[in-house]
Amino acid sequence: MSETTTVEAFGDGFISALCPELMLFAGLLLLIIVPNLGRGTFRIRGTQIRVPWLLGGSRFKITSDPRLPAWIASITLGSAFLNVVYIFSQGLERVVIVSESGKELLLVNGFSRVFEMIFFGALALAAFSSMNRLQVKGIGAHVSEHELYNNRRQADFYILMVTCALGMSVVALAQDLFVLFIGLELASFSTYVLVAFLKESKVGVESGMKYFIVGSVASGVGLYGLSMLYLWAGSLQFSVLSVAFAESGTTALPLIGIGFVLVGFGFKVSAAPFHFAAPDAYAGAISPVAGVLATASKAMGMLGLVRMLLIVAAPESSDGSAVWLACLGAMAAITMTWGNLAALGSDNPKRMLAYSSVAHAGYMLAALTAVGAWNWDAAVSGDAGAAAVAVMTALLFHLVVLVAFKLGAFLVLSILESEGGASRLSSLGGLAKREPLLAVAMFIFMISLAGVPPMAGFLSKLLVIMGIVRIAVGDMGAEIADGGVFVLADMHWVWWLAFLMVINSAISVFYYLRVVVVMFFDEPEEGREGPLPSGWQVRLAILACVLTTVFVGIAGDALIRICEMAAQSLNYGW
Amino acid sequence: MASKESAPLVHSEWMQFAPLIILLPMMAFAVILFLGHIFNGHPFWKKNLKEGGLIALPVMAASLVLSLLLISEFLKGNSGVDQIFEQIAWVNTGVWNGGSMIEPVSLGFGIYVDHITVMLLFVASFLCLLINTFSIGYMNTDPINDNRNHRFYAEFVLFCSGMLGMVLADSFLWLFIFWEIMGLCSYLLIGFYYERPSAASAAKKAFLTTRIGDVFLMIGLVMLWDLFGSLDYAVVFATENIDAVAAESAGTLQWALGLMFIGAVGKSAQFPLHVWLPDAMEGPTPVSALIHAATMVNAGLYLVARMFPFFGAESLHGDLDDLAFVIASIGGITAVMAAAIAFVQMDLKKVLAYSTMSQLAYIFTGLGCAMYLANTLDWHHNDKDHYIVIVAFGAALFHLFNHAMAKGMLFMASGSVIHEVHHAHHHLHHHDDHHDDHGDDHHDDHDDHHDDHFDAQSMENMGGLASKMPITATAMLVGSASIMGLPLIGGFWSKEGIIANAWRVAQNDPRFLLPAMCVLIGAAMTGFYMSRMWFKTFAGKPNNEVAAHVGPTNTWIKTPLFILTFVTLSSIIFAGMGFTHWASDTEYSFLSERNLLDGIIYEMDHAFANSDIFFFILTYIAIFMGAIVGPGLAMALYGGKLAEGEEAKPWMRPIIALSAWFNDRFHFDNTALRESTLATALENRLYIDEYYDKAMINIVAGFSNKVAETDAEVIDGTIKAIESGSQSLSTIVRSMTTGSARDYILMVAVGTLALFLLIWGVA
Amino acid sequence: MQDWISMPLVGFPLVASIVLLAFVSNADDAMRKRLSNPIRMATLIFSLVMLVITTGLFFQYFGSLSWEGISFNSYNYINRYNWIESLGIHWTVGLDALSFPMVWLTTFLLPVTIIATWNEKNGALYFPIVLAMGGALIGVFVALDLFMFYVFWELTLIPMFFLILKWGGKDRKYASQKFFIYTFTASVIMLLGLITLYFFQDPVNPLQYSGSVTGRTFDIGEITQHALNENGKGWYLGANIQKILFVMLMLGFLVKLPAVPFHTWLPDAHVQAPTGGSMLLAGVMLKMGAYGMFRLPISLFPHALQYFQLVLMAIGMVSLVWGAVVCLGQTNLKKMVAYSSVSHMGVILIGIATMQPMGWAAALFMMFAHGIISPMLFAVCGAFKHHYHSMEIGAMRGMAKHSPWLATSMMFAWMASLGLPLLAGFVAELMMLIALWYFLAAEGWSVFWMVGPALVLAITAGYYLWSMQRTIFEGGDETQPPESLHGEPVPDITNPEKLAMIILAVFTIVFGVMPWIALDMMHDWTAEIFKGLILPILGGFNGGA
Amino acid sequence: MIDPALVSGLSALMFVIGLGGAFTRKNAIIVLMCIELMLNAANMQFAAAAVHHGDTTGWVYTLFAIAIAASEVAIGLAIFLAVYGQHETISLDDVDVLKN
Repeated sequence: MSETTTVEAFGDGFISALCPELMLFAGLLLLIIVPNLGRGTFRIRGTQIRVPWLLGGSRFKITSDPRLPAWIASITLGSAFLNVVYIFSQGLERVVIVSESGKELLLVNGFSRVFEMIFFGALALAAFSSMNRLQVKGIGAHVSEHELYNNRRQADFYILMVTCALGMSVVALAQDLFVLFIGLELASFSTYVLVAFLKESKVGVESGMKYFIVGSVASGVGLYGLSMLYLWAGSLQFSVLSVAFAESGTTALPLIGIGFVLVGFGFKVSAAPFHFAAPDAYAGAISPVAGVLATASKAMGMLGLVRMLLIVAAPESSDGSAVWLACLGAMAAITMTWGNLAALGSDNPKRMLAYSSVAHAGYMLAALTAVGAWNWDAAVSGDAGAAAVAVMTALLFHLVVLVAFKLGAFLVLSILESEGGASRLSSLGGLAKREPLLAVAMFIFMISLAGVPPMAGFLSKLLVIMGIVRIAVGDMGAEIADGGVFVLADMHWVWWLAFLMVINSAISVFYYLRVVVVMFFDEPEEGREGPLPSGWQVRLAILACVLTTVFVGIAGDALIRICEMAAQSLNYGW
Repeated sequence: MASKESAPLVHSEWMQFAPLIILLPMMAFAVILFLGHIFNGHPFWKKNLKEGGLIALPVMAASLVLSLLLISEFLKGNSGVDQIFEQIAWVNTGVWNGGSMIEPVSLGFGIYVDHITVMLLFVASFLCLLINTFSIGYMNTDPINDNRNHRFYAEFVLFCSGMLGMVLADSFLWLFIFWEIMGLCSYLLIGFYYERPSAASAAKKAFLTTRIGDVFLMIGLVMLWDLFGSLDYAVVFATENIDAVAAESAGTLQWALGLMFIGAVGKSAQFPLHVWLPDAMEGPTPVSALIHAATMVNAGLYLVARMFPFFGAESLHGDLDDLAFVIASIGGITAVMAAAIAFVQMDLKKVLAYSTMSQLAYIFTGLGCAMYLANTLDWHHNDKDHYIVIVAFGAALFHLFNHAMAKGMLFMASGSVIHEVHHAHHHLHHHDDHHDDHGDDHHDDHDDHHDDHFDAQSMENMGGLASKMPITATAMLVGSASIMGLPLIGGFWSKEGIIANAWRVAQNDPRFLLPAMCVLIGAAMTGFYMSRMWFKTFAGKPNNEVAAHVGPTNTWIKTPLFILTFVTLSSIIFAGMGFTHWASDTEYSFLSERNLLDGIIYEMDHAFANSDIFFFILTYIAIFMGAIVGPGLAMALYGGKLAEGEEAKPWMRPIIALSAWFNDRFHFDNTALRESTLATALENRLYIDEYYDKAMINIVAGFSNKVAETDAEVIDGTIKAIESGSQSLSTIVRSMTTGSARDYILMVAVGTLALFLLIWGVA
Repeated sequence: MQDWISMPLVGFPLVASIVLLAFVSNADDAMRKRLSNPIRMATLIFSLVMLVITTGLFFQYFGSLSWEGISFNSYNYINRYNWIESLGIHWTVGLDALSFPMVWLTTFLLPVTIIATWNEKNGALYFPIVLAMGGALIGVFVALDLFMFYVFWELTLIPMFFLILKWGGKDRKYASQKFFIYTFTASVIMLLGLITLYFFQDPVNPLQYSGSVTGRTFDIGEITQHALNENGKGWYLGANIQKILFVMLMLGFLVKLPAVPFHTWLPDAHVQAPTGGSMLLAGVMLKMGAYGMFRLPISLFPHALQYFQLVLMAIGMVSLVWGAVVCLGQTNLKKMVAYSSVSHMGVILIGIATMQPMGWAAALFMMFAHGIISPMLFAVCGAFKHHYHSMEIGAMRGMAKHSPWLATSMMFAWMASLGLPLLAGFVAELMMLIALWYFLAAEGWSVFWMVGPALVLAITAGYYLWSMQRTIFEGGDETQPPESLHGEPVPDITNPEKLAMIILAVFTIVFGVMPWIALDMMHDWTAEIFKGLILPILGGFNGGA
Repeated sequence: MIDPALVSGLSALMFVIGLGGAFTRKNAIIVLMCIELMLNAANMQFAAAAVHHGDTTGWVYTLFAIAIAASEVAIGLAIFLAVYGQHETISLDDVDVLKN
């Protein structure tokens, strides 16, 4: 692990450290300006000389292209993504951006880079694939430029995407809880609008409203929690808070503060019982946006939880118990079971995916619980944090690959949606006949979500279970070797989370398979026999998702190593 | 790894071909099936090869020749026991008996020849050849068999292979394996006319009933295995091994042998597993002759006879007498029961089937008694006892031999009758078709021209055939006489021995009075039903038009009848040669005691002028019952002159005349008897089949339906309940997402409160 | 040493099928029709090449490694690459006398299945999926890495799921899902067991593998070696953990086997599956359960095996009897055959529970023999369904007249399945009975316990004969062909079907008459595992081993 | 100078009122106001804490929070307007096309 470099804002190394964010910023500017470029002129007052200044007027053909904003956003997000990947290939640094007063504001390290990768990757895919998605009528088998919204409306959409990415990357980088919160709000506000973007449809606005209003309440609670923490510690710097917690973290005020903040992030990861708006939001939003909610937005919430629970309120007692552990464990158990049970009977594929995303949140919370349950006394656990790193690796890995197959599934639905809705399972009917490769792709996403090998979803679930079991088993092996006798109850209770997870995986197969059965077995709905709406962009995006899902599933070593590196960089102490 | 090479350890060059006795027919099976499939319907195949019959014939002849060579080698060498081949290590595995070693275990195949083998080998291969000959005459002339005879011959030779293999095998395991192959062939052959529901059901019944016996046989074998660690005769019969077992687990051995005996009961159609045999007559007649009279049913006897060394073992003295009693009693009960049922049968083949059952029961009784003697007498050291045991065992085996020959002949003869009756009917029927106005009024009962309605096997449709089918009638006469035990003919020699031994045992052990009485009464009953059959078929006037038109039979059929008549008549010669001695003990050999003439005289003397007054009287009682009471009654009821102008051969004339005289003098009205409850019960086979059917339907089918229901409703129902339960749970869970944002906020608030309270509580 | 040889056995069919599927996936219907013949030929040739390879392995053509006397936990043709190094996952394949017969069986059944279902509709997709199925199955058997094992274990579900879903009967939708979910549920529980085992694997040196995040390995050989060392001293991992892990692993395998009461997925899957699917499902897939038992719980947890011996025996007995009795109550031909599989799998379980080398050899041989016989059973059922459009017993009578080939095949298969001597199934049943008796004698139990399993032989005969009576026999009247035919002429089976039947029948006879071909290596293996694993525990540890 | 503890208490009260109002009121606008109440409760707490700790950062937090609240209102009202356009009501209970 490299040494920490301290960089002041706009000081040396600032640009290289924050290169992806700056690219986003540049892209944002372009998105605002470029679609407005035209033959607009500026008449010098009092003269007849018209100086062309390009803003306004009748726009150029290229700048009036409704797909232009999408291209700009995709290129922006994509290059930011590639930049992050490039940084990974170059080796990671640990750069702290400090304020003039020396307070740590942003921290660039492997951990934040992985999350940037997730955010940019997901948003880039979503942006690229919604290039043909924003249609006036919402329906139409043959997408022509006339049926798309004009490029100003398009620009709004993509601007929001980029701001969303910016907000998320702030969350990833923040070293101050309040900075994190601001990033979170930036991203949230963008997503609220993105969800409600199709204001011409009943469900669109309704989902937007619900998501907004519930999200606002949650973030209100979260902000109040922040204020309590601030009241307690006098600062919201992670470094300060963690020290404070280490000293006197068991009093009510900070813990309740933590609990309230948990509500704010809980909404983002759609943990029960804060998940209720999520299915409605996913169902009402257009599919790429729903995909972003299920992946990037969820990763953002997880990131917040990790930062808050593991850095700020790290369990310090030697038996590895933290006050929030039981809460989180219970939440994880309820969340995964609730999500799966609800998905079981859902006839709306988007809602089904939403509930499945709730279930996945449960799995991730279980992993997080396991990290908390790790025996932090190195003398006892004896593995210098390796177990905790393993679980964190699993969590990160899961978040990364989730982008591939969850977003991919939403993108497949997006194609059907632009044909006239994907709110019934039967709308997937006969997909295998209509476009076999798309059906195969959906099949791969489904079994990957279910955790069937050899897909990435299996590997991620395996890693999570392995992580949890490892924590649960702890050093029992060594004690068995010394002649100790153990029963099942001697294992840490998080083992039962792994068990519940396994059972839930089994339940989940049911509804994932139902999708497959409908695609491969049922006939197409009436009026949907013909070919699907064209659009190579979304198909390319799906292809990328499929390849990632399969490739990572078969050869996930590199990604595991990246995640491992990131997990290690989360905390030097590990 | 054990050697898989088979190295011959032969004494002569002929012996190494012994496996061919089994393999030739087995290969012929494949060849006939294959060629038959290809050339089916081809004129050359049909005419010149008799649809495979003429492929089977030389093969069976070769088997017979090889068998005879083997037998002569055996007799020449006078070797007691001979394992011709080193075993082929068929199954190699190991068992663990505690301790730190795995004991290797090998189930191998080899050939084992001793006196019992030799006797049965001859019976089997000889009869197989004869019946093959007969089949060509019988099967190939019936149009109903056209284009499917290759199936018959293929299954036939496979059956022969199984029978010969069973006899030659060197272990109980391989005995069982070939035994099962015979079972399969029996199944296939009974179901030869697969389109008849009755045949299908009979085939199933035969296989299933014997299978039930086989199950116990298998358990018995497994137990035997556990006792000896092997099933090879060489190991199992080794005195030191028997001694070792006897010392520890004689009781277990008795159980094992008892379970094996159940297998024999099934195969040899003894009570209570006898139900399949009468139904098995659904098969073509050669099948009935071969399988269900001459050879396969002998398998059970062979198995029991194979157990003799246990009973005879010194160290097991007195340990196995209960089992011997069971064997003898089952035999006794079956003998009487089957004979009684045979009284009322109208179907020619069914009479023979019950007769088979009854005679096999005799042999079982004989074996049981011999085994009791061997087990209780000090025969290893006392010469007199030794003689008694040997003769008792020999008598049973001799009866096996006699019965096989006679019954094979009887079935063939009955087949010949049926064949000709059928032909005659067919001829008439054909005739009638073209001249509708002619002849209909002559046989009103049979004016329905469907074959189904004419039963060619029913004795009601026969009568007075003695003059029309002289050879057949003669053969039938001799065969019946042999079965009845008429003095000097065939079965007499052995049957007397069995009866005498049963009473000898009964003298020692009063329990044995049951089988002893049974066999004695059975003798009279045999006399009655066999005579009844003969007189109803051959004496008197033809019962209808069809019987009047029956003609003589063809050469293929006559030849075996002729040969077998000769063999049966010459039974005294076998007896004189000391059959009963050398067939039952290794110490005696062919003609070792005395020369042929002396032997015959000795046997005569022994039979008719026994020095022991008890047996002297017993002999005459038996003769009286078997040769006078039974036949006398039969003649009184069913005897009669032939039709006008018909004349039987001179040697049958007096008998027919005698029967006519009896009929005139002693005829009585037996209607009341025929309509009695007992007769009805007998006609319904004592309702045993019905009980079994009821048990099958009510208990087995009912139980299995219940279980299947449970499987679908409880076990699978649980799975389905889990599924539907989770679906309804899902509905509940989803209904909590009401759609109102207010409720969502409420849930957030509730969650917040819960966290608040939880943390407050903890902190 | 041609160590690489086991690699293409897995890789070849999987890659080939994926290539072929990708090739046809976007073709239109007409194109698919045209492609179906070349693809059929291609898959047939692929599978034959595989058969040649495995047969060559048997004859020791490659590297001349003997299959006899392979000691416990040593393997031929081991081939090892790093796969997911960070988790200690390797691509490790190898063969021993336990897995090799199964691999050969799979490669044998692949061409036979292809031939037997030569005219399956939509062949351009069907045959590659069958091929993929074969690859996945072989993968399960050759895998010597827990992760690989599990991956292939689940991978087999996917082609089978599609075979049922796309080519199945009327209720295929329900059946395919039930099949998938049921077995998946069991195997994820097994997975949890595997992972828990993974972390316990070597209590003495828990962090041996520096290459992996966890410091542990998935290598079955290594884990087995640890277990072997520890079991000699006492319960490996301690009594409680060993029992728990044993139960968790066993659960997955028992469902796959399947044993009563976890068997209800099987009849549904079989009845709905197409012929090819059923053949592979019954022929090889069920054996995965038994194979897994030997490979993992038995090899690793002999103490627990002994502890649960009676439970396994009870489950085996119940399966055996229950399956047979349910068969008696079936009217659906295929369902009957499916339940007979349950019954026969009970034989395997009993063989295992006897804890006798002979019983285990019987189980291994039963796996093999049933793997040849049951495909024939299902091929017959498939032909029956195909020709008479009904699966009901009694829908078609007098087959012997109308379709002599089918009738003959049916009778042969039925006879083989009911354990007729000199056909493959008999040897296993006989050995099982003998081993069972040894078990009973050792436990001092009465002979009555033998009656149940032995009577099943009679019950088996009962239902098979009953069904034959109503199909092959009777109904000779030509005016009475089955109603489901709607007056069409009654066909006999096609030539490819005949060929497949003949092949299966010949091998049933070959392995029935000459069981030693396969049995010797199985026996050697069971003897070795006994010497190496069981005797040190049960027979008093005699220092060595 | 007011005791920061009192301000804290007041803010807690505001928070509870805001949260309680959020799930008891149907009208979206009122709910939005309740949310504002919650945010303002946090703001007051920040301010109080800033005073308590003598730390100016707290004031900055407050300012930012006010900005957040403002944009939230903007977004909220815009969405409500759109909802009204489609559903002709902004009663939270009546906008329930999406459920289960």
